[in-house]
Amino acid sequence: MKYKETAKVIRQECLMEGIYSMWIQTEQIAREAIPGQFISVYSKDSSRMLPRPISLCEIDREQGSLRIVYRVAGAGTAEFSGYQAGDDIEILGPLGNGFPLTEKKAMLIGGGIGVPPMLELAKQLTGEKVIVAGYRDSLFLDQELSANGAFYVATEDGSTGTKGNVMDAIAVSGLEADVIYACGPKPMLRAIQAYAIAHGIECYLSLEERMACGVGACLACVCKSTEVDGHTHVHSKRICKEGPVFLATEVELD
Amino acid sequence: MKYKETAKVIRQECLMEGIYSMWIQTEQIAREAIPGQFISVYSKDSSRMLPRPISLCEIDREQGSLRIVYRVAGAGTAEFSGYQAGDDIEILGPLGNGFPLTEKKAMLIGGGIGVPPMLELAKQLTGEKVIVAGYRDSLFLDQELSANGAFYVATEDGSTGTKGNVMDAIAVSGLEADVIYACGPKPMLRAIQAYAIAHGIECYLSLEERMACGVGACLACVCKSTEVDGHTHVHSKRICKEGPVFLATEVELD
Amino acid sequence: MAERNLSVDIAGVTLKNPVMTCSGTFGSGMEYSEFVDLSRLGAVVTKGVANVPWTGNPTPRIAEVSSGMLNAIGLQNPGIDVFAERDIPFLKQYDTKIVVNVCGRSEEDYVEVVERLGEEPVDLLEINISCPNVKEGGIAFGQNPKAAYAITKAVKAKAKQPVIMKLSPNVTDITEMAKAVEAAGADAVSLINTLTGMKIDIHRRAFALANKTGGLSGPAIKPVAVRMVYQVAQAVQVPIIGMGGICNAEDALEFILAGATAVAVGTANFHDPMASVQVAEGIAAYMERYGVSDIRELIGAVK
Amino acid sequence: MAERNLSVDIAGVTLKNPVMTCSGTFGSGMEYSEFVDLSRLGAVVTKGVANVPWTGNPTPRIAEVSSGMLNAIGLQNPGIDVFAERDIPFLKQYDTKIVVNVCGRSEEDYVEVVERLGEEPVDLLEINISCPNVKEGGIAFGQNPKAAYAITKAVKAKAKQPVIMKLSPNVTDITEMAKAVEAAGADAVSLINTLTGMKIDIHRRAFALANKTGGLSGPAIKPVAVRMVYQVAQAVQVPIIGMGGICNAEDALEFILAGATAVAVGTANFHDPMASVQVAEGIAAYMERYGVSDIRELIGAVK
Ligand SMILES: Cc1cc2nc3c(=O)[nH]c(=O)nc-3n(C[C@H](O)[C@H](O)[C@H](O)COP(=O)(O)OP(=O)(O)OC[C@H]3O[C@@H](n4cnc5c(N)ncnc54)[C@H](O)[C@@H]3O)c2cc1C
Ligand SMILES: Cc1cc2nc3c(=O)[nH]c(=O)nc-3n(C[C@H](O)[C@H](O)[C@H](O)COP(=O)(O)OP(=O)(O)OC[C@H]3O[C@@H](n4cnc5c(N)ncnc54)[C@H](O)[C@@H]3O)c2cc1C
Ligand SMILES: Cc1cc2nc3c(=O)[nH]c(=O)nc-3n(C[C@H](O)[C@H](O)[C@H](O)COP(=O)(O)O)c2cc1C
Ligand SMILES: Cc1cc2nc3c(=O)[nH]c(=O)nc-3n(C[C@H](O)[C@H](O)[C@H](O)COP(=O)(O)O)c2cc1C
Ligand code: FES
Ligand code: FES
Repeated sequence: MKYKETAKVIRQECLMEGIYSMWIQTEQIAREAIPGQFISVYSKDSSRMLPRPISLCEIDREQGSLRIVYRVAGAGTAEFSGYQAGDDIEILGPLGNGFPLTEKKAMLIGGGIGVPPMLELAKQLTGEKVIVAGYRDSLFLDQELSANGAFYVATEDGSTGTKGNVMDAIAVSGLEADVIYACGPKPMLRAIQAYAIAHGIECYLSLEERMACGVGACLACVCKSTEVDGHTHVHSKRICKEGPVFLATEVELD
Repeated sequence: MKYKETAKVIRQECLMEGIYSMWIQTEQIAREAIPGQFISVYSKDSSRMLPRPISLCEIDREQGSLRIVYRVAGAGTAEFSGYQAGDDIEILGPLGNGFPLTEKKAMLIGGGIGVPPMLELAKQLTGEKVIVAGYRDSLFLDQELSANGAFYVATEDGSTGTKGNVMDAIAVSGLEADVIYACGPKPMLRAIQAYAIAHGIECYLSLEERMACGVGACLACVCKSTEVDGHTHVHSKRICKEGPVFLATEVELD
Repeated sequence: MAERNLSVDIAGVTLKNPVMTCSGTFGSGMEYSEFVDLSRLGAVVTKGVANVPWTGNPTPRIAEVSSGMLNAIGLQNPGIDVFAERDIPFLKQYDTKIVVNVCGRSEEDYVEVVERLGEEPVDLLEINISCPNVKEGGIAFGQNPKAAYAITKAVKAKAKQPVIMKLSPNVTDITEMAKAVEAAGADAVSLINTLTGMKIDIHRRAFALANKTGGLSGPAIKPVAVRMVYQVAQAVQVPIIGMGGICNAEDALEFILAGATAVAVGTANFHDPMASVQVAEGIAAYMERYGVSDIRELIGAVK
Repeated sequence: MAERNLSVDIAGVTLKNPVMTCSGTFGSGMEYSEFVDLSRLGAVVTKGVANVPWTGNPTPRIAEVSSGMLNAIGLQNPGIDVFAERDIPFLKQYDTKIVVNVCGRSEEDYVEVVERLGEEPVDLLEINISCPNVKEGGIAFGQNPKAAYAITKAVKAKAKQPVIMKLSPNVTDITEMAKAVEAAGADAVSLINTLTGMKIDIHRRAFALANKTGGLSGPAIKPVAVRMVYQVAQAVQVPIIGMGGICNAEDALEFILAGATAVAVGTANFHDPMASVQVAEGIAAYMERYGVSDIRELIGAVK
């Protein structure tokens, strides 16, 4: 089930310049959410009609609360960053399919603002796992991630970990896995997709696209699929519905 | 001079259901304002572009603060009614001409949400004066007004004072004056205009119209004038600029 | 308390209330059925369906703008076969009317779909001659009265169900278009489709949409839509389905008072999945408040 | 730090920066001169002026709508005599260009004003053939390419200053209109004027405007305006002055990237009296940020 809720902000903090972490008290959404799913957050300004999709960073089913970690990218996220404990927040969720959990030796790869969904995934994956996170310069969520698995870092400026991107960190540290989960910018996902396919590794990629409905009704958020899709019988899948998580072999990233 | 200011709410209270009183700390506006002038208040919701004109109810030149008393009429005033002490409020002012002060025996007439501007006028008029206020049922600002002059009330339901309108109260109490100042609904102003002209009494009416610029540039807020106006040389005056206060003999109220 | 009548009639089809969904914003109802009971809507209008599957446009397909959005979906759809097999049976489960929106690249395309739908349990056909986001067909038929007349004639010749022609606002005179389709036998008109718009990303110095232009929808276009509904109501006899930026009952009532027999909720669904049912409830509340016993008293009441 | 060039050329007239005001939203600059130094604007465009005083429409003349407003002022103006005596000398005090917006009910009306302005120190004439709020003249010339051609020819025959033709968006194909006025000798085009809209007060069950319809302006129309500027930029050679919902430099840059040589700020003045100057400053800041040394590099840069 999906729910439209007027939820409550529990607390919000700024993790680093432009990156915010918010805990939200929900009625239903948190109780049914799984890692890799997202929520749509609505603006209070009536001139902004479309919801902002934000991934779940942590899920506390018992408390019924959710954590999102997001970057201020424009007017909508700037508005959210001003919310304070006790404020209402309008959300829809849980949306999308989420990551399938396995017991296999896993590699979790997050790039930039694709890092947050890896935290809840790391917490729920019980098997052996390595976590690789790529940042421009400053790190966030690094302590929490390293508490949940072997943690490797790449930074563009080399200030921490491997200088370069997540693929560099994987190569330098000779990391291996039987299943890969990844979220981040398209060039990163493309590299991971190529790597996974070349090595025959099962690989799940979490994609992004502009969304309107968030529930599969408007066909705004499609990606190219290798096979004919079940919904409209063309080569096109809905990221909000069939995704955001796809098998690397299932989609074309252009 | 007129100023666009990001002012601060000092405090706000609800006077009765749907009627709010707000004190605002300004940089400049209060220091130059006179009774009968108004400010334009801007919404924080970007879908609402036009300012809401609200009359000055009290002016504290020394503190640089202003009081407005307003009725929740729609989305804009509903938004303002939620502002709290310390909140920013975007305003433009002081706007309009204001009431000319005289030493003559004065009658101040306010109807409904036209009552508030009479308070600062009453405070600044030093001569003999009577104040007549018309309400539907519940009273507001009545105590403050009665502290500033002989105070008469009309209510539509007869719950306080004369049952009927302000003209009834004037007739019943046999009130007289050499100058009349009035603000309120058009039917009331029309009656006062007729009365004043018939009795040859100097009479100032404060008018309302939908406004866009508030400064005389857009010609949205005109009323019919008996003489050709100085600005566009037709029979039409700008309420925000030549008004909102007009001589009863100067305008046609249709 | 008297019973209030909210039902309206479109070309002999009775809707329990005047609220429908806008084509393309509601899928075939399946996704939103998690949020709203489709049986509480006057009708569900489906996404445009063609004779064969259409791929649609590349992404980005949408962009947000002030009080609205641009879309250039490009009518991605599974084609009539899959649609008839899957979506119609789904909608038949509900106590609501089914309006199928039909798109095509040529007269033959439209007619093929219309003929195929003749065998299906659908209540009304809405013919989209106003989509600004496809290269052929679509809006080409919707910006020229002669072309609109011809396509209406062709569709009417084969249609088993009453035909609603969906008009484009991207014209000098909407009444000319409405009169043309009425003359050709249209049973109703729906308006407005989207206004053609563009957004530029000044930082990337590129179009925000892959298709360059897209259709503007949402509250931004409401004043244009209400004006066109009013104009068309003065110009033709057939019923009008009004749409364009309806978010709540107040908006819907503007269209009804201007002359719309029914209304449709589109972009607002994206802002609130419950919007359509709330519009229906709000109209009932308005009638209650003002003692209006029959919605038909309100249709075109402002002149 | 290199000097950045913000100046642009419209038909031989050099504006110090590309930012102007929209006719009818800024009076003749007098009222707003309390808030902005008019010398910091590329040009001030006056309210439409006719050969004789016009009374305008009854009130209510405006209504607020989502991200915009409707207006039906009806071109109230003092006529050319008072205007020439009072408003032109006022504007001459400032170091800015003067654009006089001209309205009329007939070809003769327009020509009379244009001839009269030939003796005055004004820099450019903007001919409003697109006002939706007057019964005669106005938009009638602006919705038919032949009529637009004829009025442009007539005005150009008498005009001493370069002529900007102001186009209406209420047409099926704006490029047809632009090509017609270009063919007739227009030196520039400005677009868009307002989209015709309507608002209904559902509680009073009456039109919100005394004139029933009004012109929609503000951010709501920006996507339509940007699209039309882009289309016209591909269709004609003359410079384009872009307007419609510009509130800040980002908005203005969309128009410039789409092909506008200059831009104008209208409804935004009502929301913020300093808007026009802030747009000019913001454009300079954008050029600084991206190392653009000449604004002309940006004009039409998105194709
Ligand atoms: C499935 C999914 C999960 C996401 N998870 C996160 C997350 O956990 N943390 C995070 O910081 N960001 C995340 N994003 C990106 C986030 O949605 C955008 O940064 C955000 O919508 C920007 O909104 P804005 O109003 O600040 O920016 P604006 O640019 O003003 O937004 C304008 C419009 O564009 C849309 N938009 C802008 N950027 C994006 C984008 N990258 N993806 C999709 N729509 C966009 C907005 O939703 C809005 O409709 C996710 C996106 C998707 C699709
Ligand atoms: C000179 C002047 C002084 C005023 N003084 C006061 C006052 O002291 N206290 C008070 O309660 N009200 C006063 N009003 C009326 C007040 O401006 C409106 O009630 C207010 O604008 C309503 O805004 P809204 O968003 O709540 O309503 P909405 O109906 O949502 O407003 C929509 C639009 O209509 C305009 N509008 C609506 N009603 C009026 C109105 N009566 N007059 C002008 N514009 C209107 C709004 O400004 C806005 O642009 C005054 C009006 C004028 C012209
Ligand atoms: C994402 C999207 C997809 C649309 N798809 C269609 C379509 O397939 N067929 C059609 O006739 N109209 C389509 N439309 C137009 C709507 O049905 C409607 O006419 C328009 O959006 C105005 O209504 P609104 O402002 O309430 O959305 C679409 C609109 C949107 C926003
Ligand atoms: C109150 C008002 C009055 C206007 N008067 C005129 C006018 O006299 N002549 C004219 O050519 N355009 C007039 N316009 C149109 C504007 O110049 C401009 O083309 C339109 O408003 C779009 O720009 P905006 O969205 O920035 O306001 C007027 C617009 C408004 C809002
Ligand atoms: S956002 Fe509507 S289908 Fe994905
Ligand atoms: S509101 Fe613009 S002239 Fe009065």
